[in-house]
Amino acid sequence: MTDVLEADGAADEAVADVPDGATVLIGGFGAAGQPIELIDALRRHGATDLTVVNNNAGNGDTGLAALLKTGHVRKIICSFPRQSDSWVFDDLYRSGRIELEVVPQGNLAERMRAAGAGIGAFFSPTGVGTPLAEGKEERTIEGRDYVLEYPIRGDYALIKAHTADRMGNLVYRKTARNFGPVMATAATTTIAQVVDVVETGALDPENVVTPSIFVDKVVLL
Amino acid sequence: MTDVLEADGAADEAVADVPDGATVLIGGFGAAGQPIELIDALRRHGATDLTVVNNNAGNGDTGLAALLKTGHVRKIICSFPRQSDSWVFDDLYRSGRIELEVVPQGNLAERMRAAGAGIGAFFSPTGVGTPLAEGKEERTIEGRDYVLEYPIRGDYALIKAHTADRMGNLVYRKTARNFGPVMATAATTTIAQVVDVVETGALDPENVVTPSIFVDKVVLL
Amino acid sequence: MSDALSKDQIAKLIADDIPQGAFVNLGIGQPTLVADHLDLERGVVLHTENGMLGMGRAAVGDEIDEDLINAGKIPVVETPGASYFHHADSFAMMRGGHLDVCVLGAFQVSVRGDLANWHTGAPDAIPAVGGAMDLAIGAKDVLVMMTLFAKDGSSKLVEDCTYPLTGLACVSRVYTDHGVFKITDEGVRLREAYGATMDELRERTGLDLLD
Amino acid sequence: MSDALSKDQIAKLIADDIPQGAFVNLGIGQPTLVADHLDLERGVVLHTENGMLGMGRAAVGDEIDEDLINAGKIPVVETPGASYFHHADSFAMMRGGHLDVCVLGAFQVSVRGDLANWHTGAPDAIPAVGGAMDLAIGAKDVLVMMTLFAKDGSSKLVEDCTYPLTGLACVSRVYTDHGVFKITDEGVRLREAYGATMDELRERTGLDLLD
Repeated sequence: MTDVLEADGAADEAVADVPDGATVLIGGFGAAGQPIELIDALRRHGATDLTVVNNNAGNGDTGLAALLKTGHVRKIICSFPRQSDSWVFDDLYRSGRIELEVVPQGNLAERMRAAGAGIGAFFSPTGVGTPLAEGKEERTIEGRDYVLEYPIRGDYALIKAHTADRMGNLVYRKTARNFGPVMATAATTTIAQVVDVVETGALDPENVVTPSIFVDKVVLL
Repeated sequence: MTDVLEADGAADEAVADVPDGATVLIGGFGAAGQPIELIDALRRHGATDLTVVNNNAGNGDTGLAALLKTGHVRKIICSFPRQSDSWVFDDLYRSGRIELEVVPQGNLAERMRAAGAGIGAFFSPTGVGTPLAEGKEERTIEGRDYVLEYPIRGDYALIKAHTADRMGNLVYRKTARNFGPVMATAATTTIAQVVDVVETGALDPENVVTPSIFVDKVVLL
Repeated sequence: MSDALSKDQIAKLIADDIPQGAFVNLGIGQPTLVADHLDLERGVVLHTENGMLGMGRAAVGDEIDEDLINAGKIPVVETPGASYFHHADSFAMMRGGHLDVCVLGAFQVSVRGDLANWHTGAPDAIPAVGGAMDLAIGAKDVLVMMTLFAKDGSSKLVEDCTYPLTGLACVSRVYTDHGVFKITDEGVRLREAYGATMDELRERTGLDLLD
Repeated sequence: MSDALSKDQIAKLIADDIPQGAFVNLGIGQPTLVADHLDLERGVVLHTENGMLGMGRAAVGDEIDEDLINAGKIPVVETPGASYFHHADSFAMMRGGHLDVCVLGAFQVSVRGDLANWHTGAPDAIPAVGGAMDLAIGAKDVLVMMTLFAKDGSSKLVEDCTYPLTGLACVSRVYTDHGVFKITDEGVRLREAYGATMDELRERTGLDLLD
């Protein structure tokens, strides 16, 4: 059953039970699909010792970067931390105050998909023969080389969708879809911020991207 | 580039190059999504020594059952061959004239998904400890047991969608969607029969289920 | 002593145990009776593994649409808030443990929750599994609905399954005409007996049932 | 002897080699120049790994929409027949070998088609890979667009990559300012030279280039 939170402070209410030590999947690719209000709420909430999974490691001084700056993130799992404006992360990393696991973007998506789909591990074609496969199990199958990758599960997923119905079905908008649908399947508790909530039945069942079963809380912002 | 075939005999033209020995993925679950005209065309085409992948093994005397009856199918990979009206398959099987690989339905779908997604093999939670896991590699990962499953690739996929645009983007209708989108990704050549073809641009990009990249031929019936 | 339960009474018992808002898959056959006792418009959401959440009741008359069927290939209707998805997504949903409850029939269930429901083991039977093995491992709670005794009088709740297995240690509760049984780490606990006493059930099943 | 090619000329050369109807991913940086020479309305279909087929040119003015960006996070427009999908589907599309062509930049390419384009190997560099490794193995043809020589004059087409690898034996052709090179089982074949002779290129690269 999905809770729809609409009152002032809904974002804070939604993340209030994130415990210290949680693994939090955070959607978005660039600004598109970034659940910035939920990230800000998580920062205010103050849970510590977090592991964060995102494609990047924060930009500028807001959103994920601001969360990192609190020092409450122990580890980040991402594909592309280093950017022109990732100075918050860069500083934490170079001074040894944050742990980094760099994962090829497709493995990152597929490892979360595996978590959501009950796959124990999978042989991936990506990364074979590279430094990112070091120490990993490799296998040749039908003449092609693969590396064994394991699921990435979240305790929470914070994602941004466009419209939800009151049951929690979600649709996205353009490339802001990115990691949202995958992360929603990979977390124990999925919280989606949206810009619109419609009555149940108002979304065409053919076009639902994330079925309500994957969504625990909807925050209307 | 997707060919849209609309003339009389389009179904026959679409399957004309299926060679003997091909593996053909055939969509449908019950009557829903069954590409019956393409199956009939494949039967008329007469390619032999086929391996067919479908959820079932034919019903009554039409469609897949009629194809099996030609004796041109060497092997069938499916999850549920035995049904009240699967007498064509039953007879072939009991008289040793067709090979059967029974695969749990979720492994069937996931193995085709793996083929389409470039996954070399995956550890599945389904079937562990059962006769269908015999002889397969097993592994315990984080306390749970899994069995290693390999991709199922098709040379051809014959599927039924509802509407295509002229580029080959597809949308389906209700539970007739079933195996179509997965099979489209898993075959070298995907042929989709549809009941409607619209101009490119007429399908909402948010709602495309099978992007045109996976579709080689569209047959309007 | 109460009477043994009818199929419909068992179905009602199961429905009463399913919480509001749960996502549920009802296996083909007897488990579909459970739907008659669920609120499918505002309460429980039914999943059908051929690619739908929000499945409604069986379709009648003009509602029948060959593109809208359930896993048993019966025409059904859709409820508000439904969604469609393809087979790989549908089974990923199951296998990933997102369903709250799955209700299945069974030939046998073992005291450790092993399930046998796909194959009689008859040497001339054509094997056919469908989604049985995915359902067996694919819900937080796997409930079995069956008669407690086979036609020959033997118990279908057993020490070890003799039929080919569908899944290992996957069943959490067994609902039968003669009682509801919880599979626990300590053993099988009888929640309630119908048409028989605890001692009679111990004797007829041959199991050390816990109180 | 013709002049060495400008970046734009290299991009044009690549575009001319991409067949009508091809599904293509252009990597971040120089490869995006290739788009200027492609017919994106009716011919080639661009994939962007953040979840779109049918990507158009860069958006300008009112077209700019923060929800519609490419893998380089540049606002773009959509072309008729576009479709959106999530990251796992997008990378499955790549990794499954469905793209016809991918064009990437490179630090180095080896004579066997090994690619190094994600990491300089500098000990203090923060590693960041993005989709580079998925793209390297994710198209039927992986084309590299680069200058043939580094700023220090060393060849970027090498016997063995000294930079950390992105993918093994994945590159099929290398387009540079001084020539187009085909990676074949027999060795590297020079298709055409620009601003240098074959012998000069052999000498400056130190490679046994085939004619």
